[in-house]
Amino acid sequence: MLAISKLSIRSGSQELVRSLSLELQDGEWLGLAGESGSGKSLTAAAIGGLLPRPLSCSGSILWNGLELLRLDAKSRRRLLGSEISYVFQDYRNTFTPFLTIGSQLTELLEAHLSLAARDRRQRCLEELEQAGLPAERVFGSYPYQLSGGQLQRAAIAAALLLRPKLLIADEPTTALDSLSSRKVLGLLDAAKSRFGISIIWITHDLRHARRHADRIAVMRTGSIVETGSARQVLEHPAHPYSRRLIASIPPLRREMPERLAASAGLEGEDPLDHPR
Amino acid sequence: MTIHDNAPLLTVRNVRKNYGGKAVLHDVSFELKKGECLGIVGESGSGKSTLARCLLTLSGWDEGEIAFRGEPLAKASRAKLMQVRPQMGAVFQNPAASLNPRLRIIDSLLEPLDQRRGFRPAILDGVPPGREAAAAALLELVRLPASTMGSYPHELSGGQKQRIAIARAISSAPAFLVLDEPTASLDMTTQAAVLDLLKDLRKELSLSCLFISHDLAAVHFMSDETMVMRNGHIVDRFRNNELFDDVRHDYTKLLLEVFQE
Amino acid sequence: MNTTMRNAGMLIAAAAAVALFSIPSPTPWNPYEISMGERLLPPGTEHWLGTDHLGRDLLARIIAGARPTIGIGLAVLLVSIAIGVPLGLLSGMKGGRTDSIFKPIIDGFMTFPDYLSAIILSALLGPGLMSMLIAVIAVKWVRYARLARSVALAEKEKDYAAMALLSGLSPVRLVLKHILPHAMGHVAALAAADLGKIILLMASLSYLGLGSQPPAPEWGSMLSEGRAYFHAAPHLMLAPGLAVMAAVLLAGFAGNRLRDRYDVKLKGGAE
Amino acid sequence: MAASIARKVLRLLVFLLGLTFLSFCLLKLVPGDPVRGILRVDEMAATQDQMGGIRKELGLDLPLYRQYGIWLSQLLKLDLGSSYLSGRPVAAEFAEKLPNTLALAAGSLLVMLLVSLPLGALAARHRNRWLDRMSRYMSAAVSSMPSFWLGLLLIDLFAVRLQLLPPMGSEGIASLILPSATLGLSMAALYVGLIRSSLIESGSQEFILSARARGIHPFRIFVRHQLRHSLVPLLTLLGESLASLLGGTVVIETLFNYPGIGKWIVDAVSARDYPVIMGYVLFAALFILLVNRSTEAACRLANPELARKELRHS
Repeated sequence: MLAISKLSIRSGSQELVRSLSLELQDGEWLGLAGESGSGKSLTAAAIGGLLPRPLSCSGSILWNGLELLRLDAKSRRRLLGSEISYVFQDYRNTFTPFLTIGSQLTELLEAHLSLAARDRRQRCLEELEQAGLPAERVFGSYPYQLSGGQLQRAAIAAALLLRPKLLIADEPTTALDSLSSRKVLGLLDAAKSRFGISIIWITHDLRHARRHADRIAVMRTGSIVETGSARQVLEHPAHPYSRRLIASIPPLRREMPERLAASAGLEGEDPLDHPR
Repeated sequence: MTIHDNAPLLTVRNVRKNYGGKAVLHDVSFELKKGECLGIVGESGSGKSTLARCLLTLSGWDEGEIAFRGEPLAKASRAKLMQVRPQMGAVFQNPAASLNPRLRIIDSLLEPLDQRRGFRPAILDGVPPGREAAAAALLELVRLPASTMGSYPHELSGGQKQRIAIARAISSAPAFLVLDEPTASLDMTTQAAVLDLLKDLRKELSLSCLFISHDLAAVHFMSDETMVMRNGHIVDRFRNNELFDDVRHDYTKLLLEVFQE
Repeated sequence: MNTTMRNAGMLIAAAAAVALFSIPSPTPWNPYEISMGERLLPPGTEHWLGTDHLGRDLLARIIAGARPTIGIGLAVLLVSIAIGVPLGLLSGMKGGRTDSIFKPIIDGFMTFPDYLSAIILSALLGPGLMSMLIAVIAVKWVRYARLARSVALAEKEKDYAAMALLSGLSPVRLVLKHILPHAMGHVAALAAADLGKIILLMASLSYLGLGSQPPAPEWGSMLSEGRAYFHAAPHLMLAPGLAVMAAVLLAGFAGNRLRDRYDVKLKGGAE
Repeated sequence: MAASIARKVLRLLVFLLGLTFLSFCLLKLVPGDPVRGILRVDEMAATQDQMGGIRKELGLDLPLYRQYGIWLSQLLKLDLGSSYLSGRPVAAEFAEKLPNTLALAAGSLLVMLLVSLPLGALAARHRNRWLDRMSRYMSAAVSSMPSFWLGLLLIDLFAVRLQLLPPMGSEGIASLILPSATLGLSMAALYVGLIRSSLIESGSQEFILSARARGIHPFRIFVRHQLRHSLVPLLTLLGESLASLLGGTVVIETLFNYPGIGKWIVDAVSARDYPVIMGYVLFAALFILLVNRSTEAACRLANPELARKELRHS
C-alpha cells in the first residue's frame, strides 16, 4: 500500500535521512523505532509532505501507486486527514488553543465532505464517544479545559474521523503518563481491528512493541538498520544497535541483571550520545 | 559527629504540604537508612518531585517533620540550612537546566568543593592537589574524558550533562543523593548507560539515595525498596522482590501490568 | 544580515564610542565662537557643514555635541540600570510580600508609555536639563527592574540554582554568582538598543523646550534652535538630525549583535 | 463578581488620587512661578503688591494640602479650574481642543496600520528575501529619526518643494495629512518588525502543522488559526501604540503648530499653568487606563485561555 524507496532528506549539505526504503502492507502496524536524530519523525513527515520548508527530499513514496513526493497541493490536501492522518506527540498543541474541539473536528469534516451541519455534529460526537470521551462536554470544550490524556484521545478521534487507510502516530504517548499511554495505544489497537487501518507508530521506547506492533523497523542516524516481525526483532535482534536499544529497557523480573548494557554483551561500546 | 550506623539519615514524619488550597502531599512518612536506595514511583502530579524539593530543604512544607540525622529541619534557621544542604546531593530531570550555561564545566563541577575550602572528600584520596586534577578525577568517575572540563554546557549532549550533574552531586561526599527523574529526558540507550553508571557508583561508593521516577522498571532496577505515590499519598511500599507478590496495592499492580508489556 | 556585516556594525559602533571620548575635535573651529559676519553660511570648503544663526561652525558644534548628547544618554542609562536591576532582582528573588509590593509598582509604571510619561514628568518638574534627566530615568528604570525581575523569577527555579544552594551558597551569593551575570547579559542587549531610544527621547524633549537649553551644543537643542531658520538654512536641521540618526542606528546595531550572541550561547549554539 | 468590580473601582480611585496628589506636589514644590507668567501676558510691570494679590486670588498662598483639597472638591463638581493664561475654564478649552487631537490620532493610527500591517505580513511571508530586508532597513532608518525631524523632512518635501500640502495649522483634511503621516510613519517603523515576528512565531506553532495534516486549506488555516493566534500580540501592540500616540501627538502638534491638547500642554508647561497641567495629567491617566482595560478585554475575547489564566492568578 505504501512503498518508500530511496528516500533522502537533507538540510543543506547535511543528509538527515539516507536512502531509506520501507514498505507497509494493508492493515499492518509498523513500529518505527529509534532515538533522537535517527530521522524517524522526518520520514513520517515526508509521507504527508509536512516537512519544514528548508528541508528537501528526494526518492519516491508511492501511495497505492500515487507518487506522494510529486503531488500537487490540492490533491495532497484531499489525501491528508481523509486517507492519511496524523497524531503527534505534543498533544497540548495539536488543537488550536482558542477554538473548541468540536469546531476543529467539524472543520475537518467540512474540508473533505459535504454534510449537513447536524450530521457533522452527530458524526463528531460518535467519534469522540468511540474514543472513550464524554462526547458532549469535549465537543464544546477548549483544549485547555481537557487533560493530556483526553486531548490525545480527542486527537485520535480527529485522526479517525474520516476512516483513513493509514494513521501515522508520531510518538503519541511520549508526553503522556503511563496509564494514559495505555489507553491511547488501546484506542489505536481497536481502530486497527475495527477498520483494518494501517498504522505507522513512531517510538523511542520499544517497551510496548511486542503487544502492539506487527513489524518493527529500527532506525539510526537516518537509516534503517534492521526490519522484521516484532517478535523476531525483539527476541533475536540481528543488529548490535537493535540489541542495545532492547537491552536498554530495564526488565521487570524477579531476577534483575546487574547492568543493562552488559546484558546485551555490549560492555565497552559507548552508546550513541551526541551533542545537539 | 558520630552517628549510630543504623540510625536513619533522613526521617520523614507525617509531612503535609498544601499548594493553592489543595494538599499535594498527604501524611507522608518514611525513613532512609545509610547505604540504602529507596525508590519512589508515581505518575506526573503524584507529588514525588514536590517531596524531593522538601527533602532538600528547597521548599517548605505545612505540617509534619523532616529530620536529617536526627535534627529537625522544619524550623531550621537559614544558617542551619546552609550548613545542612551541602551534605545532600541532587540530580534533577532536565540536564539542560542543571548547569549554568555561562560557566565552564570545571567551574560548575567544582562549585560544591570551591564552596567548602579545605574539605577533601574520600573519593579524591590519592588525587594530586589542584582544581584540574580534582575535576579530572571526578569526570573519570562518571566515565567522561578530562578534556570535558573546558567545555560549556551547550557543547555537550544531554547524557554528558547528566553525568556531570552526577559527578557534581557526589563530589562533596553527601550523606545521601536525591535522584529526581535523572533519566527521564534522555534517549533510551543513554538512559540505560546512566542507570548503569548510577548503579556502579552506588556499589563503589556505597551511596545512600532516593531514586524518583515515573518508570517502575527503572525504579525496580535501581532501588532496594520502593514506595508508590499517587495524588500525594504513599499508597504502597515493598522490598524489591515483593513487587510481584499478590498482596500489592491495585495501583501498583496496574503500573506493573503497564510496564511489563 | 550576514555575520560580517554585523561585525562591521559592531566595530564601527565601538570605534565611534572610543573616538567620542578620546579624540579632541579635529576641526579648527571653536563650537562656541560667535561670528555674526558668517551667519547661516551653507556647507562649503571652509565650513564643511556651514554655520548656524550665530555664525558658529556647525561641524565643530556637531562634534562637540556628541559628547553631551551621547554622554548624557549613557549616564541616564547607567543610572536607570543601577536603580532598576537591584530592585528587580530583589523583587524576583524574594518573592512573597516584597514582590507583591514591587510588582504593582513596576506594572503601573509600565502601563504608561515612555514619551507620554517623560513629557508629563518634565512638565511637572519644569523645563531644564536636570528635570529632563530625572524624567527620563523615572521612565527607564522600571524596564530594567522588570527585566531583572523576570530573569530572577525564571532562573531561581532552574535546577542549577537549586544545585548551587545545595552546594552551600547563600542566596546572596547565588544572585551574585549565577543570576546577576545572567541578567546582565539581557540587560546589556536591552541597554544598547535603549541608548538610541533615550537619545531620541531627549532630542524630542529638548525640541519641546523641556530639555537642555541653549547655548549647549547638544543635538536636540541644536535641532530646536535650527528650526527657526529651517527655510533659509535647512542644513542647520539636517546635520544634527543625521547625527542623531547615526548614533541611534549604531546603538541599535550593537544591541542586535549583543542579543544574537547572547541567544546563541544560551540556546546551544547553531553557529 | 460585584465585589471584585467594587474592588477594582476602589483600586482605580486610590490610584488616581495618589497620582494626582503626587503630580500636585511635584508641580508646587518645583521652583517656577505662574504669577510672573500671568503678569507677563498682561504686559504690566509687576509690583510685589500685584503679585501678592494675584497669588491670593488664585489661592496659591494656601498650604499645599488645602490647595489640593480645593482642586479635588472642584473636581467632584466636574470643574477643573480655569487656565491662568487664558482665564477660560480648563474643561471647556479641553473639550475644544480634544477633537483636533483625536482626529490627528485617528489619522496617525490609520497611516500606521496601513503601512505596518501589509508590510509586516509581506515581510513575514517572504522572510529573508529582498522585500523583507528592504522593509527592515527602512524601518530601522525611520525609527532612528526623531519624529519631529522626520516631520520637517516631510514638510520640506511636500509643503515647501512640491507645495502639495499646507505645512501648518488645522484647516481641513489636507492639513491633517502631513502630521498624521509623520506620526504614523514613525510609529509604523517600530511595528513592522513586531508584526513580522509575531506572524512568524504563530506560523511555526505545532497546531498549524496539525491543521495542515488534516488537509485544511492554507488560506483557511492562515485566517482562522494563524491570524487569530497573532491577534493577542497584535491587540496588545495596538493598545500600546494608542497609548504612545498620546505622547507622540505632543511633539507633532508642536511641530505643526496644530491646535490640539498636545500643543496646549507644552504651552502650559512654560507658563506653569497649573490647572491645565493637572487637567492633562488626569486625562492622560484616564485615557491610558481605558486603553489598557479595553486591550485586556479584547485579548480575553480573542483567546479564552487568557481569561482562565488570569482567574487562576488572582
